Amino acid sequence: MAEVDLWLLSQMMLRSRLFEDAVKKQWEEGLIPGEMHLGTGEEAIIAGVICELKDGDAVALDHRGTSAMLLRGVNPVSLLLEFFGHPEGLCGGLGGHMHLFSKDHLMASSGIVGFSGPAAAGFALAAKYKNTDNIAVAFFGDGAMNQGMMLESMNLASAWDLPVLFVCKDNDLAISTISSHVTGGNLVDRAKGFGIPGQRVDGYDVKKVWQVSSEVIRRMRSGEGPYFLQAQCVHKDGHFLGDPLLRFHDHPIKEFSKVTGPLMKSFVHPKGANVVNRAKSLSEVFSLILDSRKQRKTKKEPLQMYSIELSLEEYNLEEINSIITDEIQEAVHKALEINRRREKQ
Amino acid sequence: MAEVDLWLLSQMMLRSRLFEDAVKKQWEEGLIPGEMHLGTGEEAIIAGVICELKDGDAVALDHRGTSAMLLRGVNPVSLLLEFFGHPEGLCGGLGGHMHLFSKDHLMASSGIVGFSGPAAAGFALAAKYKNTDNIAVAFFGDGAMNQGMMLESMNLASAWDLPVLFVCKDNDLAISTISSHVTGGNLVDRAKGFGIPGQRVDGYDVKKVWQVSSEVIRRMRSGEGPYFLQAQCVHKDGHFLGDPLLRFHDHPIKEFSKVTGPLMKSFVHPKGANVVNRAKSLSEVFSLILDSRKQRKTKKEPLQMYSIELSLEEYNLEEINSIITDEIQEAVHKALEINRRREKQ
Amino acid sequence: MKRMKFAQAIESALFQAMAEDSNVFIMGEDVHILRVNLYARFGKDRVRSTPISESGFLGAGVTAAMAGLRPVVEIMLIDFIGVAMDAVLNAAAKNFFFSGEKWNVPLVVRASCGGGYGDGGQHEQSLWGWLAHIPGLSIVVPSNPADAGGLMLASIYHNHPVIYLEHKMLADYWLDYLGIGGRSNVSFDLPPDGIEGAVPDIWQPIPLGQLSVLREGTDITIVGLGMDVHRSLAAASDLGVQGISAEVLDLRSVVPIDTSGLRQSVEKTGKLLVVDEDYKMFGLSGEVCALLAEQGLAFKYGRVCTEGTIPYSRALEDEVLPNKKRIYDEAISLCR
Amino acid sequence: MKRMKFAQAIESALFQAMAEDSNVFIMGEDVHILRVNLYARFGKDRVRSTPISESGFLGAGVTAAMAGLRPVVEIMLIDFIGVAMDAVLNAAAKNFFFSGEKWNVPLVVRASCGGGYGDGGQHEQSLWGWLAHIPGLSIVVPSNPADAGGLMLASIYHNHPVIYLEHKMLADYWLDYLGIGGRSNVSFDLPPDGIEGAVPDIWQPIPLGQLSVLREGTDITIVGLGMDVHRSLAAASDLGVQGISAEVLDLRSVVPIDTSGLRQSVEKTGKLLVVDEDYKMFGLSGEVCALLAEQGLAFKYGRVCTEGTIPYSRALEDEVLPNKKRIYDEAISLCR
Ligand SMILES: Cc1ncc(C[n+]2csc(CCOP(=O)(O)OP(=O)(O)O)c2C)c(N)n1
Ligand SMILES: Cc1ncc(C[n+]2csc(CCOP(=O)(O)OP(=O)(O)O)c2C)c(N)n1
Ligand SMILES: [Mg+2]
Ligand SMILES: [Mg+2]
Repeated sequence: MAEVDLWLLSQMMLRSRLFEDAVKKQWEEGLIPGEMHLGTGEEAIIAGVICELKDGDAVALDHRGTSAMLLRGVNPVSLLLEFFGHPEGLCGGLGGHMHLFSKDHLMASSGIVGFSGPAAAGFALAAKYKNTDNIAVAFFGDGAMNQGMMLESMNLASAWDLPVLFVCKDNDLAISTISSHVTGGNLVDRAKGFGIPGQRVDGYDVKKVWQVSSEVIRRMRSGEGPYFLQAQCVHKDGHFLGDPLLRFHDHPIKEFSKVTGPLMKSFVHPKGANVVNRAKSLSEVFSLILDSRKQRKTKKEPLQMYSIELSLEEYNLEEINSIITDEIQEAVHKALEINRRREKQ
Repeated sequence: MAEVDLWLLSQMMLRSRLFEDAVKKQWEEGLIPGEMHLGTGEEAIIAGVICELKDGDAVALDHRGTSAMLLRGVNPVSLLLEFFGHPEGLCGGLGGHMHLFSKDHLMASSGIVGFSGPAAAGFALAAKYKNTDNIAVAFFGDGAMNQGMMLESMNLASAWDLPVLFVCKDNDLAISTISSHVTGGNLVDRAKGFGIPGQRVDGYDVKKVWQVSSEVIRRMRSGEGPYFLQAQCVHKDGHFLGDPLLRFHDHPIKEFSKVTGPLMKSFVHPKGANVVNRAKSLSEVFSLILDSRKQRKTKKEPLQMYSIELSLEEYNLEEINSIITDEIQEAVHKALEINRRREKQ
Repeated sequence: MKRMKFAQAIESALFQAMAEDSNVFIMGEDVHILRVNLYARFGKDRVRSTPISESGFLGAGVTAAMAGLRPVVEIMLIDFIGVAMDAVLNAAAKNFFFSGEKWNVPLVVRASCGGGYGDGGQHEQSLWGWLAHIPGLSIVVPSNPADAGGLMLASIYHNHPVIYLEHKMLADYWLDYLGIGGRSNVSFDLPPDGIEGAVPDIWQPIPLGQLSVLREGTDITIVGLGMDVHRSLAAASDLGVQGISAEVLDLRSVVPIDTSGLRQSVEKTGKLLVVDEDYKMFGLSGEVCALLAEQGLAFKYGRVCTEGTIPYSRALEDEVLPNKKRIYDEAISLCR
Repeated sequence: MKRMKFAQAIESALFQAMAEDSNVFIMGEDVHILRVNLYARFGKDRVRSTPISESGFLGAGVTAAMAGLRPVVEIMLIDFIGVAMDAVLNAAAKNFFFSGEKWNVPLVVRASCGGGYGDGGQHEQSLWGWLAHIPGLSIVVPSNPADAGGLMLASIYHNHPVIYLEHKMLADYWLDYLGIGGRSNVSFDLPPDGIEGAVPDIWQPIPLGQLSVLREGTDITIVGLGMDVHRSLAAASDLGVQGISAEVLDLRSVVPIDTSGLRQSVEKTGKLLVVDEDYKMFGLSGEVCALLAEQGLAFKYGRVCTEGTIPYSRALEDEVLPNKKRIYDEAISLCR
């Protein structure tokens, strides 16, 4: 068995984090339109899996694909330009951040929850059809596990022995819905119900994610069928940037005052459910808002987990960090530069 | 626990069989257009479940709904007239045999494989919303277990504790596809993966089907969530009347001569897969055709299983049979009579 | 009369209907937050949050409606209807017919629609003319708060399936969630009469299938719905400066479609310009032309619609969606 | 030149394409039986039977195509596309665009369509005009064996998604399976030139988007595709008896649509009658009218289409689908 390369994995995670932080900044500046779903908090999962891929492997993504794109080798400048909607962006400004495509990397996205399942199955089918040892990865969230096409694709992959690694990045949250409240059974059993072996793994721990991935990917390359990975994580920046739940924490007075008026009026209105039921509803909403903060405050930080271990080694952690920081900064500058030129025209 | 009423169940099965045999006759006469999927062979499953339903319970059906409609109390004349496309038919001749609806019985069909899952979930949701102890049954086949909306509805029923009895009538065949060849895992585990308890039951054995159903339906009425039943069966008349697979047995020379020419030409054509692969394909097709016959020749006959037991009892089996036979014949005559009147006009 | 925001009007009509009829309930993803005021008042059985299983819960909505309830099923963005299309195409739209026209399906499908804020091609579609092709559905697209509330009430009490679309540029919370995200440096040019307006004290249903004349004119008829009527009104006022008197019609529902109202206007003006944020071909814009042509009416015809898949780039998007300039130009060319 | 049945021609073109290009493969339910000859020749990797998971395998077809294969994905009846609509609407049709127009999706979706044999409203739809609304798709509907083969070949080698519809009244095996069931006492009135005809020895692709003139005429243009052209030809010959010279056009593809061919004919006749087995409103029949009207052409317009959900009753069905009599009557009234 191969040795884990914690240095590489840590660098990958850091690149992803720094890049997404930069994206966030540009979004906050108003340079990026629409929604922006960051993967900050799930870097260990992305890095641990992507690290094991080789040429010809395919990756299917959902609405939260930036990190995987970057770590698989897509140029950060072209990603940023895409987010700006620039013609020189990865997809000529036609796709945008939920619809990232790179033919060279066999990477395809969909903003429709669940599509990464069938998409990965199709990539894997092609790999098998061509008799290669390539595999396909599907990244998706806990919420996608209730979408029919995802479930169908699991059955397909199982019945046809397709080399698909199904990676469920489980933050137990789909926008503002706690997934475990609307999901029957548990997810590893669910995969087993389709004949797919799987396991839970600590998605904060890049070493563990890598260990499982490298092992199952190796087996898939030699002909084994699909595997299911359920990796816990949080999304530090909420569902998307500007997540209304998180805004309550950032600007509590402003945000609460917007809603409390109508809410309280509803609550005390003579017609409606009985008071106990109403109180239940209200308390659920408030606890959801309060809990959402935990995403940010969580002590589990994938980027920190192995920092002590790493700092004991011969490499200079700080030096490497600063190299990556520079690289990202340079990409941002370049993208901004190119973008500015267009705006001048 | 209630005692099984084998007399009642046997009568139900017999009514269903005789009625569907009559339908078959009319179809063969050319009076019924389009496809016709009979439930001959699965009477024990339908009777064993339907028998436990009461007013306000709902039933969602697929393309094979005749038997359930009849046994739940829909008038056989109005069913036949519907199959004739007559304005006085159950659905005014607008629906037809794959789209049978009876508001009075809360029964709805769909010819789209898998829809009986969501349909039953909706009925059950309404029952729960109205605080009744009513339940909903979904009848469907093994093939439907791979359709996304069926799987989604299982999750919904589980997460919301809906009183849905999912009844999978498993003949291991979807038209001409052997379901177990395209299905990962096993079906009871699959249901468990959605948090739904379930079991396999011998679908030829009406007593066993009834026992399980009556027990789980009782529990559902007192607030328990969904249950999954996988009941084996065959379809004695094939997928639909005129099933091409079965036709090979009925008119072997005519049917085989139609296909063998092109088939053999394909088989020996210079371009294509290698010979081993071709031979594999051919042998699979032929064994499928040969096996299809087993449906008819199976020794397991739900209607016969308890005949000895029943013949020992005080009732006169033959007398009851002849009463049912008369009833069905009368219905057929009446429907034909009404239909003829229209044709004269 | 009071004033309300667009989405507030919808909520208020829902308030009224849910208080009046205990069979009315809401089901969809995140409705405990999206409809938090209704959730606080009516509790979670009547404002039911779902998993991301649109074909499951929309299918369930069809039979729940058949069992006597009046579900308002939410599909967050109409773009997502693809995963649940079978329930629309083969169940909701057909079950009444299949039952021999005996069994009603009083279902409302509520969804947001439309673009102009930079989410790209899978999140900004309109699709109303597409859905309208399926016999058995009504399709409602309000353009202002008063219509939004009155049409919602009518949709809920309609005995057949209605697809009710709220445009994301009119509904403040949608635009805030998806386009603005609480940023103060992102803003949009929004139609004041669309996003806020006078509403009745008690909601009355507005019958489906009646267009409203937003601006009278004699030279050309411009027709659309949702955001398009505001784009059209803006163009009409510019046309006025050029001495062209444009009549602007708000269809309010795609199905039923008010053919006689259309005819009345086009008979007068002799020119028809359809503005349609849905895709151009095989949809609403063609149908409006055909409805009048098959009555033997002769008129000049043009259309300004969404041209192909919607690009993510804000600049490209604004060109591809109908806009004031394209409407103005097309009207000028028809009036030449 | 040899003669072939309609479905045989499709199979023969598939034979040729699969032999020419090892990336071409078939995937769908029961294809080991439905395509048994191809299965016997090419084996189960290239003729792959699926579970009843249309959204799964059609979605997989999209990315398999992006990975360099040329899948022909079968949806048994086009009515079933509802369950897989997202893969069509939001992936197949859009991925090329989303990729910055860099990544092709050479996918064929093959399905049977159409009615007239008594299966009822969920199994006899046509839906071509509905699918045509989605930008990014081509929609092909052949009416005879030569076109069926040539268009199949063109569809397979097209670099973007094509929906290929074979009418069940033209394809013998479908009609036998679904409508006849081997009975000798059930028969249908079938168009001889549709169900069988001369075909080339080696298939050549027929470019998408070129209509063919099936009958020349000067008084009225009748246009349709699939079974409708045969219904129209029958009506045209009756019209001829009345001294009305009808030109009959076969569109062959709904998208791309041959606007200039249409224009040429309608400029000559001044009268346009669209015959469309798909639903009447918001579809093909309206679009054809609009395409010509927006070019400033003046003409009389009528249409004969499927009126609402298709009833099961054979008698009612024959009234609701386009038929010779309705076409004839409408043509007469346009020519008055
Ligand atoms: C079919 C569909 N339904 C709803 C949505 C809206 N939506 C976008 S992201 C999301 C939540 C997804 O949750 P999950 O899969 O857990 O991913 P996460 O956002 O947590 O990474 C929803 C409901 C969608 N894009 N597609
Ligand atoms: C979504 C969909 N796909 C395909 C079909 C065509 N079809 C009709 S019945 C059937 C097989 C169903 O198998 P199963 O669910 O096992 O039921 P059975 O016929 O064996 O009772 C198929 C594929 C359909 N009606 N709907
Ligand atoms: Mg999640
Ligand atoms: Mg079966």
